[in-house]
Amino acid sequence: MSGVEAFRTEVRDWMAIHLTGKFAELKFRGGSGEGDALPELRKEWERELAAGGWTCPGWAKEHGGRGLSVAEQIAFQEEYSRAGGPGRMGHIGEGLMGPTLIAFGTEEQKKRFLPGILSGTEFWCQGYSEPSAGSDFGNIKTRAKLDPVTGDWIVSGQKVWTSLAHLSDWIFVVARCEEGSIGRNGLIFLLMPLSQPDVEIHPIKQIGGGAEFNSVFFDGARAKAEDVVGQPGDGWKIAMALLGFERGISTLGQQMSFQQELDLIVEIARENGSDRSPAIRQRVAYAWTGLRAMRYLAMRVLSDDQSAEARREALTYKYQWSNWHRDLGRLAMDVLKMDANVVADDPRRERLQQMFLFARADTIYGGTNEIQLNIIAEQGLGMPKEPRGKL
Amino acid sequence: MSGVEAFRTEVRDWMAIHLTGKFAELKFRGGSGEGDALPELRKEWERELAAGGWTCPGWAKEHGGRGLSVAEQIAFQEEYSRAGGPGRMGHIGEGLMGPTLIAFGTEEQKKRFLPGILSGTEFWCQGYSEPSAGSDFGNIKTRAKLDPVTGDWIVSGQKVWTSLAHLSDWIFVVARCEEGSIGRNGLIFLLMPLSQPDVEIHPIKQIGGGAEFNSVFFDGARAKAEDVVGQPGDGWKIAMALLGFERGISTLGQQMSFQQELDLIVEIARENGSDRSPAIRQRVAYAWTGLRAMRYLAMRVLSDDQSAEARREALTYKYQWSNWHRDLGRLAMDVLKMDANVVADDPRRERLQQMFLFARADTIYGGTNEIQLNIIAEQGLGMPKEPRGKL
Amino acid sequence: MLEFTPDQQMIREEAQRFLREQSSSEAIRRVVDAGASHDAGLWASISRELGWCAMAIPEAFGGLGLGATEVVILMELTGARLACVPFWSTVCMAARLIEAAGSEAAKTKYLGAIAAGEMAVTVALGDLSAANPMSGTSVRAVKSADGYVLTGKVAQVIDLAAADLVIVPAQLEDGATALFALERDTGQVILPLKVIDGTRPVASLELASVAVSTTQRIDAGGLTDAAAQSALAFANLGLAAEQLGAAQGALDVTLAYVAERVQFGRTIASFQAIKHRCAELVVDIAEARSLVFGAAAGLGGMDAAESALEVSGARVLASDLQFRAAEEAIQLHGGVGFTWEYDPHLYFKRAQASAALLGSREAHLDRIAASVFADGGLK
Amino acid sequence: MLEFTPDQQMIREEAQRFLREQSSSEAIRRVVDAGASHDAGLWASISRELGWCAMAIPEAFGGLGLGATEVVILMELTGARLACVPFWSTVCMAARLIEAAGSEAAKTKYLGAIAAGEMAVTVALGDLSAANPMSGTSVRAVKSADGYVLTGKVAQVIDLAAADLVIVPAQLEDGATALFALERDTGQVILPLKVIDGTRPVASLELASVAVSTTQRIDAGGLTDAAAQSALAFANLGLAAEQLGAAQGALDVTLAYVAERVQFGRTIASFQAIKHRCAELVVDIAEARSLVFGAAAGLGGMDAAESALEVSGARVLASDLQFRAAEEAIQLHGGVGFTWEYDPHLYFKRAQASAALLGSREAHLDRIAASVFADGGLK
Repeated sequence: MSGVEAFRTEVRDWMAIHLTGKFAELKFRGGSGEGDALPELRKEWERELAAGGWTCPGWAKEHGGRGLSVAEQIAFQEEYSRAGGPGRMGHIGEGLMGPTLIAFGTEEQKKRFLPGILSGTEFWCQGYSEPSAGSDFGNIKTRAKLDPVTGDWIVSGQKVWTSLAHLSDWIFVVARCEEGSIGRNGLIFLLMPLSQPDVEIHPIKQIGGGAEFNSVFFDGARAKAEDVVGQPGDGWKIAMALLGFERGISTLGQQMSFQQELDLIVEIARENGSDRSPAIRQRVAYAWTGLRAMRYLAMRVLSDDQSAEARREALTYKYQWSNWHRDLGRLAMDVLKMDANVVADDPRRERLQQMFLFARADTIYGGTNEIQLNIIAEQGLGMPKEPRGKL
Repeated sequence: MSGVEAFRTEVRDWMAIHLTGKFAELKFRGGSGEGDALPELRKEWERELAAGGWTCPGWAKEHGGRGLSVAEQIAFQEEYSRAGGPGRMGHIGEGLMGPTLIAFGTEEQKKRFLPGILSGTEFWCQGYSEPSAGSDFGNIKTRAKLDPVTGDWIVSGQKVWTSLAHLSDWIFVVARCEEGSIGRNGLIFLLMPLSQPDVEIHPIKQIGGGAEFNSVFFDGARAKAEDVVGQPGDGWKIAMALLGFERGISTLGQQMSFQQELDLIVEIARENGSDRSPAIRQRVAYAWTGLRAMRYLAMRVLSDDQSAEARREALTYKYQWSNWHRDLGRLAMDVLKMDANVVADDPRRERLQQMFLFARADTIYGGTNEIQLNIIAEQGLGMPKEPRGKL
Repeated sequence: MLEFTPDQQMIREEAQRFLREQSSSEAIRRVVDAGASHDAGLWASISRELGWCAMAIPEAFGGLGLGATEVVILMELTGARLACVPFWSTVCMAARLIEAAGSEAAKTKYLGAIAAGEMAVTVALGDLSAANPMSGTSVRAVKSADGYVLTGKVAQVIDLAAADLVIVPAQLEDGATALFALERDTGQVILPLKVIDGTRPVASLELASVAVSTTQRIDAGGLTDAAAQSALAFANLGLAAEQLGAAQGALDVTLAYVAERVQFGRTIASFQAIKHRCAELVVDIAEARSLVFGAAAGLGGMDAAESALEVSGARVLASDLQFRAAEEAIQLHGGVGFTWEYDPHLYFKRAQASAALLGSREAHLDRIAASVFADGGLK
Repeated sequence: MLEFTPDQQMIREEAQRFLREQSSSEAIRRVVDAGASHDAGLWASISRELGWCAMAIPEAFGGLGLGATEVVILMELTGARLACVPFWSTVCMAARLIEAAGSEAAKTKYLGAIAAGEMAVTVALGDLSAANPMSGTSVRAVKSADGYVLTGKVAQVIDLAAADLVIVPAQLEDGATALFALERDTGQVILPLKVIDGTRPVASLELASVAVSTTQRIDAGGLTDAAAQSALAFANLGLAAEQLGAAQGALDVTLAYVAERVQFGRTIASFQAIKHRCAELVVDIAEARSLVFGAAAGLGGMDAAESALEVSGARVLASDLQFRAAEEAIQLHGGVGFTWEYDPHLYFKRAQASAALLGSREAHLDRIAASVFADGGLK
């Protein structure tokens, strides 16, 4: 048995032992569309993971991680998903905030923030998007003004699509700190506690009825002087680097969950006779094909290939999985036929219904399809950039 | 039997009697992709039609036509196609040039040109497109200079996609007659004989091997003073009006030929077993559906409904039929399986192969798909216009 | 030529104005959020004041005796505004079924009541997603001394909670299908279901040995296949029109949004990719609308079998179109597209639910193929 | 992780450079316009000088013993340039079939010759468009005193006129399938066919009582289903790679054109709708390329049945992609797109012809579905 296979077995065993008892309720929960489900129990689960040493396993050992190889990280993600491990409340901290602090934070910041992430006790959310800066990230309007007395930053503005803000402790905020600056210039990257008087969090009810996203309003809220990451003006650079950390290994875990959804669809089709429909069969086979292709694409993206072709094709990954998943949702409903419309006490059906609805967000958040295609055309193919208008 | 039905019978009977003997060879020939097939015999057929009074039947009686109603014209087109009437060599004269002269020509021009069109003895082609003014009609570069001595116009430049120029007697040319004018201004609409020394015609070989289109080069060629339609500077207005005459009734005849192609596909599928494929069956049924819808769309377009909705939907007709037809070509080849690739002495297969290849031009000539969608969005939906660049 | 008469044009314009005002986003949300059976006020206006239910009912039974085109005009517009009323059930399903298969007495009584706007009616189809849902009923009718006893369950009945009357196809002991009419609270158990598409409520129907009188049997000597097919064609045509309308509604909402929304210093309506996608929806709307109205014009005139094929084709085009228009509405709304607050999700949920009704895309195409290939279909 | 080794990267770069120079548009047109059997000079370079045919042949038979990945790299690149050489026939069909089913003597002789670049070989498959074309042969082999007599016709054999050797699957009297190897001019009649896709010549083969010796029978005791499936998977994988390459080639041609072509005062590459369509092709190329190379990596390692499914999936993606890339090439070239003079039509004709080979899209998906549903397929 190779090292990775042994490790895989270790994860599988740990999950089999720990995702039981009161945590059994969490199996396959808290995924897309119900990221706000069972929050307290899922926070407890984060502490359970931490106790097992399974939070931040990809971080270097010096920062409290396990220093897993890429292959091991993939194995962890896959086994976690296969076992039905719930959606990770700590994802933003572990996947984005931690790596950003490790790369750009001061020693003092690392000392203050990494332990809470590692121990599953402090939860983070992200403050990027704004109502008029959805895809247009350079159009950020939230202001940060220096308080000359304290050196703190006073923040006013609105962030949207902040996932799990209402269940988080901290938010990182990209704000405009130089009066009159435009685009990528003059931005600052701030760490802010959410429990302060001048922050208001309004959940956004979604298509499926859940509310994992929020609008967060800042009305003179405060970021401490020592909670700036990098220098004022570095906001763009740090934000881009942070987004870079997001891509990657967790996609293999996501694919495991896609495979489970496809398996469910096949199972239901066999039960309700949809498997006798030639068109449904062809669509299932096509979905299977797309998932296989995605798996290999992910493995290529995670490889060291730095050719222009590999970089261009890596740009397609988000478009690929989100559209595949969106189409899977429709397939699931077509397989369910009339039952698709009825909410019943059937966890399989409910999972597919939620997936169907929330997968509509997949092609929008994290860069819409349209933005992805612009990026592929412009960065991948070197085609002319879309001109900016003057409205 | 209604008047139209009686008329329909008359056409059917005439075709049954006349499209025989030496003309039998012409059945179903000379359509898209082989517009240059059997030219001499088809010119003779035009004279046969003329002798029967079937050229220009939609023209008013005073101009030598039959003054048919729209319903009768549709019936004529349908019966002509149903009988396998060959592609019309006289189409440009009858459908475009004649109506334009009737609307804008002088009495003298009508007297000179209409008889040749009516009698099937003079053939016309159109000189619109240019190498750098394909979709961008306003970018016409062909120049017409006034010869102050004779009042004639001396024309230099190049036209492309001139269908059947090599088999035609006359060409109408849109050229720039005002030095320094741009866009729609300063254009002139000229009638020019093709058999003159400073005109060269180069056939353009097409995807299917035929060459019904040409490049026409003018190198100081001459249009007589009396062969200007309208005033110098009116070129745009007249050209647009002429294009307006093109839309319409002939589409119903075209649909009849589409129906024949679909029937052929069904026939071959039944013979070669493709009709056992669920996917092929679904595609055939979908093609049937699209053709039905197109038929009703054409009938709506030909109606008097002038509502914004009706006008918007009329804009979709070209996109609709061309894409439907293009897809039909692929379906035909998929039904033929391996035989699709082999050119054999089987007129049914050959017809479908030519259709498959030439239907690729359907979505390009007469305004590409992309231009059609721009028009629908801009004129039909009032969305913002594409900005013009400055290259 | 295919165009509206001036009367039809007037009906259309007035209905459009009325529905824009009365079936606003807020009005729809009141029904959806409350899980209500329908918008009672809107229904009262439509059925009683405006007399829409009388359009296609023969004059002999108190209707206006107009044709399928008028109904289709109204269905398209109710679809565009996702009007939460049992109009389709009453007019396109129930009334047509009664007309095609009902006894004279039933026609007089029920068509009269429908035409007068006094009654919302639905039909308890056996399997809503089947292409031929009349034949699949699991309700059994056993003859009793003074009538029949009905037993069985119907999993999903559209507009059941809103209906004053439900028509139940039931299988007799000899295998034939009869139609029974049950008014409110006459022994049936109605259980409203929690559904994804709240704009078209659904309930289950349970009949546990419900005794009905012979007068409640309303068919004229059994439901013939021809009558069932005729009723079904009309229901499908109405549904196709509604789906077409919903697609237009979704596009309208989207066009309004992209004209306002600014990104990168431009309205997003100025991006060519967005223009082209909106234009493609216009193309498909033109296609579907032509077939819907063409089929409506043919219904009754043309050969019934051919007409039914056109209706199947219209369902295919309209189902494809409705879903795509709704998914484009979500996509082109960007972030707000998948929120509860904006309307795209209402159109989207309706699209999926409608596509599943009365035969899948595949089933309708199979039916057309069986006719085109003249082979009765693949076995 | 899935990436090229440095050696593979080097093979790829050199082959790409070589083919760009040697399989130019002019070179292709020389073959197509003359109706020639292949580009003999190019084939000589590839087979003899560059040794591409030796890549996947075991070292024991004079090859380099490399894996499927190297072959797939070369197939992708020959596809991109529509190289008119019998490379796929020789390496992906014939050599693999000999390796899977051939006797030791046949392997030594023919694999050796192929590896040395001395022989172009093809296989006379019964029905080229069938998903399982090995089993459909109509050629019959009757035992004679000193060998066999072969009789039958094969409608279409790829690269037959270019091949030095054709392998003919034939049915024996006991129903088993044997393989016979016929060198040039040993009694068979070859009739080159006029084809739409002139970049991949096809001829018919007629065997009118052709006597062959026992040594010409090259299989080791009959063609087993496992051997046929293994050979077929390799042929399909090579074809998928070629199709992928042709899609990339069509996109490359298109990108070059739209970057130059000016309309409305802008390069047409600056129109967002065109950008998005090119980007969508990149997405699909990334998807197909991943599955092609993933399947290649799995071939031999993974369970053979699962590997064959991946190959079927790769064919589906590559066939869809190739056709779409070619049709977009024509469309985005505008008027010149459907002329003989520009290259899109070459890619387009190749796309349709390739999609028809070795199983339709539907047949490959059916095979996958039969496995996913574990029910052996719909009957």
